[in-house]
Amino acid sequence: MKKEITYREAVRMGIDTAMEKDKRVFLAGEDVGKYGGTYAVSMGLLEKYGPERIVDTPLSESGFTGMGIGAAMNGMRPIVEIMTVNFSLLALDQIMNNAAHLLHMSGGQFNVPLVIRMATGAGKQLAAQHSHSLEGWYAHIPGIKVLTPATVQDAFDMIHLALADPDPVLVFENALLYNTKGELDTSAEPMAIGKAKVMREGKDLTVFAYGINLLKALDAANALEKEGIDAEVVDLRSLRPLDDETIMASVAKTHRVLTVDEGWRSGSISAEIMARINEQAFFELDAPMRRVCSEEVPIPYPRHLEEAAIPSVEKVAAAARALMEDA
Amino acid sequence: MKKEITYREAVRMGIDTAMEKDKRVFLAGEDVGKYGGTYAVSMGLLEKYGPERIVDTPLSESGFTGMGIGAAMNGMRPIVEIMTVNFSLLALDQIMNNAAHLLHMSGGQFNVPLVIRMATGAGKQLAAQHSHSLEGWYAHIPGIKVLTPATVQDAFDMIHLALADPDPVLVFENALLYNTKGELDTSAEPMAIGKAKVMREGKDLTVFAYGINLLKALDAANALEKEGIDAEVVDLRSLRPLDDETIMASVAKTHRVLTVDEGWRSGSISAEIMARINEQAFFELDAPMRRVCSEEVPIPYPRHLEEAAIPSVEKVAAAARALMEDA
Amino acid sequence: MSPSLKKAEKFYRQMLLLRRFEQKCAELYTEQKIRGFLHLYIGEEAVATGVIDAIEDKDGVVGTYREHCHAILKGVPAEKVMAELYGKMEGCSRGRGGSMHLFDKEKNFYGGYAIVGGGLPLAVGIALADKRMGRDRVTVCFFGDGAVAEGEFHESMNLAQLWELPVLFVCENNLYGMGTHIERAQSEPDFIKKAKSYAMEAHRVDGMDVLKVNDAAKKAVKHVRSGKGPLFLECQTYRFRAHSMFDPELYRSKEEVEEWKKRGPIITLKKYLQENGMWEKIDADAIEKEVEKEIEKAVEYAEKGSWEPVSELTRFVYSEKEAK
Amino acid sequence: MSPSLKKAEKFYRQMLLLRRFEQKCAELYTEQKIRGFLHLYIGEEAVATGVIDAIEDKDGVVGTYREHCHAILKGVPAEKVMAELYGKMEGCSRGRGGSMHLFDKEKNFYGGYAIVGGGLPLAVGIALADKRMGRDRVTVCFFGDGAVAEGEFHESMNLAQLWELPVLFVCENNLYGMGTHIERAQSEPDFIKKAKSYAMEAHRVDGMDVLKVNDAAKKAVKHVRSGKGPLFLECQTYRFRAHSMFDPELYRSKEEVEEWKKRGPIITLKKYLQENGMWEKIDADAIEKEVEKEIEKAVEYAEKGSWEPVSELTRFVYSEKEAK
Ligand SMILES: Cc1ncc(C[n+]2csc(CCOP(=O)(O)OP(=O)(O)O)c2C)c(N)n1
Ligand SMILES: Cc1ncc(C[n+]2csc(CCOP(=O)(O)OP(=O)(O)O)c2C)c(N)n1
Ligand SMILES: [Mg+2]
Ligand SMILES: [Mg+2]
Repeated sequence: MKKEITYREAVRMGIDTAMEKDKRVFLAGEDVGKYGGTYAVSMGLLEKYGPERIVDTPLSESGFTGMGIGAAMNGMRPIVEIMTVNFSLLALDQIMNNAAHLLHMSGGQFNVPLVIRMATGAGKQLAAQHSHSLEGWYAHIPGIKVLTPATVQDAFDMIHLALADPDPVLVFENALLYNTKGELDTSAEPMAIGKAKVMREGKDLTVFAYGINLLKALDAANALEKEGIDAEVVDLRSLRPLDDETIMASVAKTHRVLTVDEGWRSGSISAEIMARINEQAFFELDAPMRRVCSEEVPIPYPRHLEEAAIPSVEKVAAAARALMEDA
Repeated sequence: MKKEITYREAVRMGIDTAMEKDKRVFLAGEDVGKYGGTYAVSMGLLEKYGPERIVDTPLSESGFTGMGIGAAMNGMRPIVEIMTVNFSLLALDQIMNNAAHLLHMSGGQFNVPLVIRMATGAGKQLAAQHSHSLEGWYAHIPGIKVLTPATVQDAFDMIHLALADPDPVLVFENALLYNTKGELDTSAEPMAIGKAKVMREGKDLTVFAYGINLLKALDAANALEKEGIDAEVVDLRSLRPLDDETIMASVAKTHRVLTVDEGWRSGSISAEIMARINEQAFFELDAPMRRVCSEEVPIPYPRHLEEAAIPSVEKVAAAARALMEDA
Repeated sequence: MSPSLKKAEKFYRQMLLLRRFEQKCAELYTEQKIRGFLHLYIGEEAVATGVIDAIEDKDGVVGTYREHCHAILKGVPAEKVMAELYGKMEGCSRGRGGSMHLFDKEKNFYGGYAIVGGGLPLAVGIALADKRMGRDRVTVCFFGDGAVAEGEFHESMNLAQLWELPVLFVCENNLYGMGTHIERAQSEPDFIKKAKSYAMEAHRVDGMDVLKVNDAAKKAVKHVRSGKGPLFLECQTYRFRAHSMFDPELYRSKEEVEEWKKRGPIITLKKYLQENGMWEKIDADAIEKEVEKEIEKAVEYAEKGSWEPVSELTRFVYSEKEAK
Repeated sequence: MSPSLKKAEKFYRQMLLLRRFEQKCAELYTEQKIRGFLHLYIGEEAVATGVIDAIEDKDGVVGTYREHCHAILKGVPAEKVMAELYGKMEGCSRGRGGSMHLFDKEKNFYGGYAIVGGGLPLAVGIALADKRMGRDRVTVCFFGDGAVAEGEFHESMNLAQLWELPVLFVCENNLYGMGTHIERAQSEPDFIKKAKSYAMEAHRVDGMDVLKVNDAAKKAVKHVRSGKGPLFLECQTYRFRAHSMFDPELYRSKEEVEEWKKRGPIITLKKYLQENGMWEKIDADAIEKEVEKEIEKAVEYAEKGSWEPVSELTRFVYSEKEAK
């Protein structure tokens, strides 16, 4: 039941096993079929399931996302792949005004069991228009859920969690994670949507992170350990809902908070986490909370500038050190 | 030079005087011409300037917003009216990926002197798809500026400030403000973009607000005064950039913070303000900061539910009272 | 053509009901019983009446914000529509949607959508589900001439035809998108050409004549139901009232409106019935009275309805039950 | 047709330069000198070459992410393009844009845009400004067959024709949007029909033959420049390489690619020159050498270029100067 595979394989297995189990599930998006998926996630699935269930779409983000909403309203379980989050802005009206609002504004009649997957994040030198990290921004929208698998296990589990959910779920797969490896246990009970996970216990400070930045935070924690700083690292896993309970428990333990995410600093999910801790655990804090986010710039192409623009292990470690110095 | 007019008239005068002064300025949007503007803002301007400068567009938000960007790149000073923020999601790709990023990703070559105006906010019983308050969300995007005129003076001034700015400026006009009245002094030097304004001095707590909620905050402050609570009220005016200096100065004075905005609570601009105060003035705080935002629901149609969903004078006052009780 | 007396009478009754219902709505709006935006369909009734008669209960309808009549024709009780306009919990959307967001899952009324063009992709998806699940169902998607300029129109037309889905696109061409005349919004106002550019079967019909609309719709539905793919039906019509209740109507002349009113759908049907010796067989007075009564009942129902408790505000942001 | 020897030689030289330039890019990509996405135009050179020859320096060009050749043809020095691909500060976008975002204001090259369809509305606006300001300028907007499915195509075509703006829309129809063949993306793959549905003048040309493209482009530009409104020009072409540098090319056969290569733009021009007794008058070896040298120079320039200091990362998020 346990095996070491890549994140990419885990997502594919998640989709594959879900499609085997449930005839209502289909995958639709640009180049998911014949091309095998831009990130090769769906490679081989067209051959297995045919073009009615692995649906190549034209470049029409708004159209095929709305199509997914309609199909979900009418009894199917679509997985819509928006190739990357950068193109999802074209579908945002459908996501916010329809997918997210339909259940409430229809007085509880039409739920939308739709899964939308997108690759997200910078780090591949793709420049300004192809390097967005907007998952924290999407987490502002009531009516949807926002998942951010960071591990192979979650990459697999979250497809199933999302499909089992009666409401629209957005799954953000950081493109740099596809080649990472980890152990998958397909018989493990998946950890529910909305639960954060303490990935590393520590007592001096807590680092909250998700997706690719979880790995950076863990690396930073290892480096800090050598300096005698014992960091707790929490994988948020879900940005909407956020797991206040786990967050506050960790704050109550370490009394110092560092949040890490790749959104632009102003108004990224870090601000929301800080606001909640201020509200729910203010008197637990020994020092101002700190955040490591992206610089407020369109992400530039050259490696050194891209690295300077987004969070890094060094930046996380430096912020943690500074946090420990704060009064 | 001074006269009492409505906010609607102030916006119109702002556009009118700017068009008189500068031939490069034009107004484009749905029904800005023959119809006179959905909110009657541009009434009469078509007759004065003709269809080449008061441009009725088809329903094509992405198309005509992008058109405005192109025209701005090529020497004009377009004012694009997106009828309401609710429809702006259809133009968001153009706003983020082009308007906001062009200058940086072209290495400083192409600035985009574009003004985008939109009506925003709930309160008119227009239900889920027509009641968004997304200006705080837009403030996440580097490369644009976000203005939120609350007064007649700002309604006029900000048109000119925005047009004088070399970069894209989004101006959010709360639809409930159009009928409000106030004094306009056309000879006054406008207060620069990025400056917040203390609208009411107080010593017990600070309420940060903007747009329609500034009026609610001022009303709440008047009510609180009778109870012996002396609230300072700050009009943020600009959500990007935020005026950290004025914000922190007020915090240093009152030591208690209440933020008010109509965005959905999680991830609205209030979170960012709280995050910054945490970072820059943590030790000034006598109590956890509080926020009054919209409930995390699509805004429902009935009056009583809509009122329950968005900030109100009573909610602001109640939060202020609670804030004064906090240890 | 040549409808049975029964069908003719049905149309007359329906259109009268719709007309009186919306006249009442306008009244209630000035009384502030109805709030928010209110977009009346007055003048265009022949379109929805003729089209929805051509489909079955099991078929689906996707509407716009101008959808009171479509909802009623699709079987949503007038009283539930009225209660919705009041914002009462007994309304077809629990009072939360109001005029622009009528829904009734049981009646396969998939909703009123207020973002212009926003309903089209949904109709594509609903039809895709039907096709994939092997259900014998047609989805009818209504939208205006203004929506044709939106990108979502383009994307949806292409997807529907590409995948040969059972959608009937009904364009209610009333010549205006708010105050903008089609000639100032469309470089090519001939919509049939547009539909053909997606290789889609397309027809145009006089949308003021319910019998003609019904005829065209029956053929269209037959085409769609037979698996031949989608069809685009343009109904040429006219709105007699303002775009919504706030509208100074500066963009068109009174004469133009009066000219169109002469060919109003109810007048047109009546004239047909008279010319074909059917009018005397219909008890118009009785119908008028029945309609009045139904509307009274609807208003009464709405008046008696209850307000959703504020404590329920956050219900249904997410589902209360697990997915099946 | 029947180009002057000078023009023929120019085209040959240009296309060879573009070909060798991009072959070098591919090499440099494997050496990791160039990173990110790299979309090569190899096979399609006749399109940009023929079109851009037909416009003047003052005219504008809007490109996609596959725009190296368009930039060079518009006058952006090859060395500045290469430096940009390296990410060096001497690049035409200061190194920040890379392959997908070449810009050169001086050359009226309005940029490479990586959101498919995203450049079209900009071209509309650029052209609108020219018309309103009374400037005698044409804007050429390049985009692929895949972009035609996007809503922004639809909206932009309508706006441009509605307002009769001086835009030349050049569709580089290379049959594929990434791995999706036009037949699986378009319910109506005949794009001329689409353009006509906006009442737009439209022509189709063999995009593998630079002379034919140039002829068609000259006529098109004349039309646009004369104030007759926009024009849609479809160039039928083919990409010889992968969509980008990551692409297993599972979606087409080697045979198909080989078939098209036989009509490659350089081969086609050479054959024409040979058949018309012009080939011997061209010193092909010398051209090859000059081209090699230019590319060497470009690489050298890029190699020698400097990295923008990290301290400048936040420059130009906003303008440094006030507006004029
Ligand atoms: C995307 C979007 N843009 C603008 C509006 C504002 N608006 C509401 S109805 C309308 C006109 C629509 O015209 P049409 O599609 O012809 O329908 P009609 O009202 O004539 O029935 C406009 C501009 C909107 N609701 N959605
Ligand atoms: C809006 C958007 N969706 C998807 C993509 C990913 N993508 C990049 S190029 C491309 C294919 C575009 O095809 P086409 O327009 O024919 O241009 P070509 O690459 O063939 O030159 C796709 C799907 C994108 N960049 N933008
Ligand atoms: Mg209309
Ligand atoms: Mg292509």
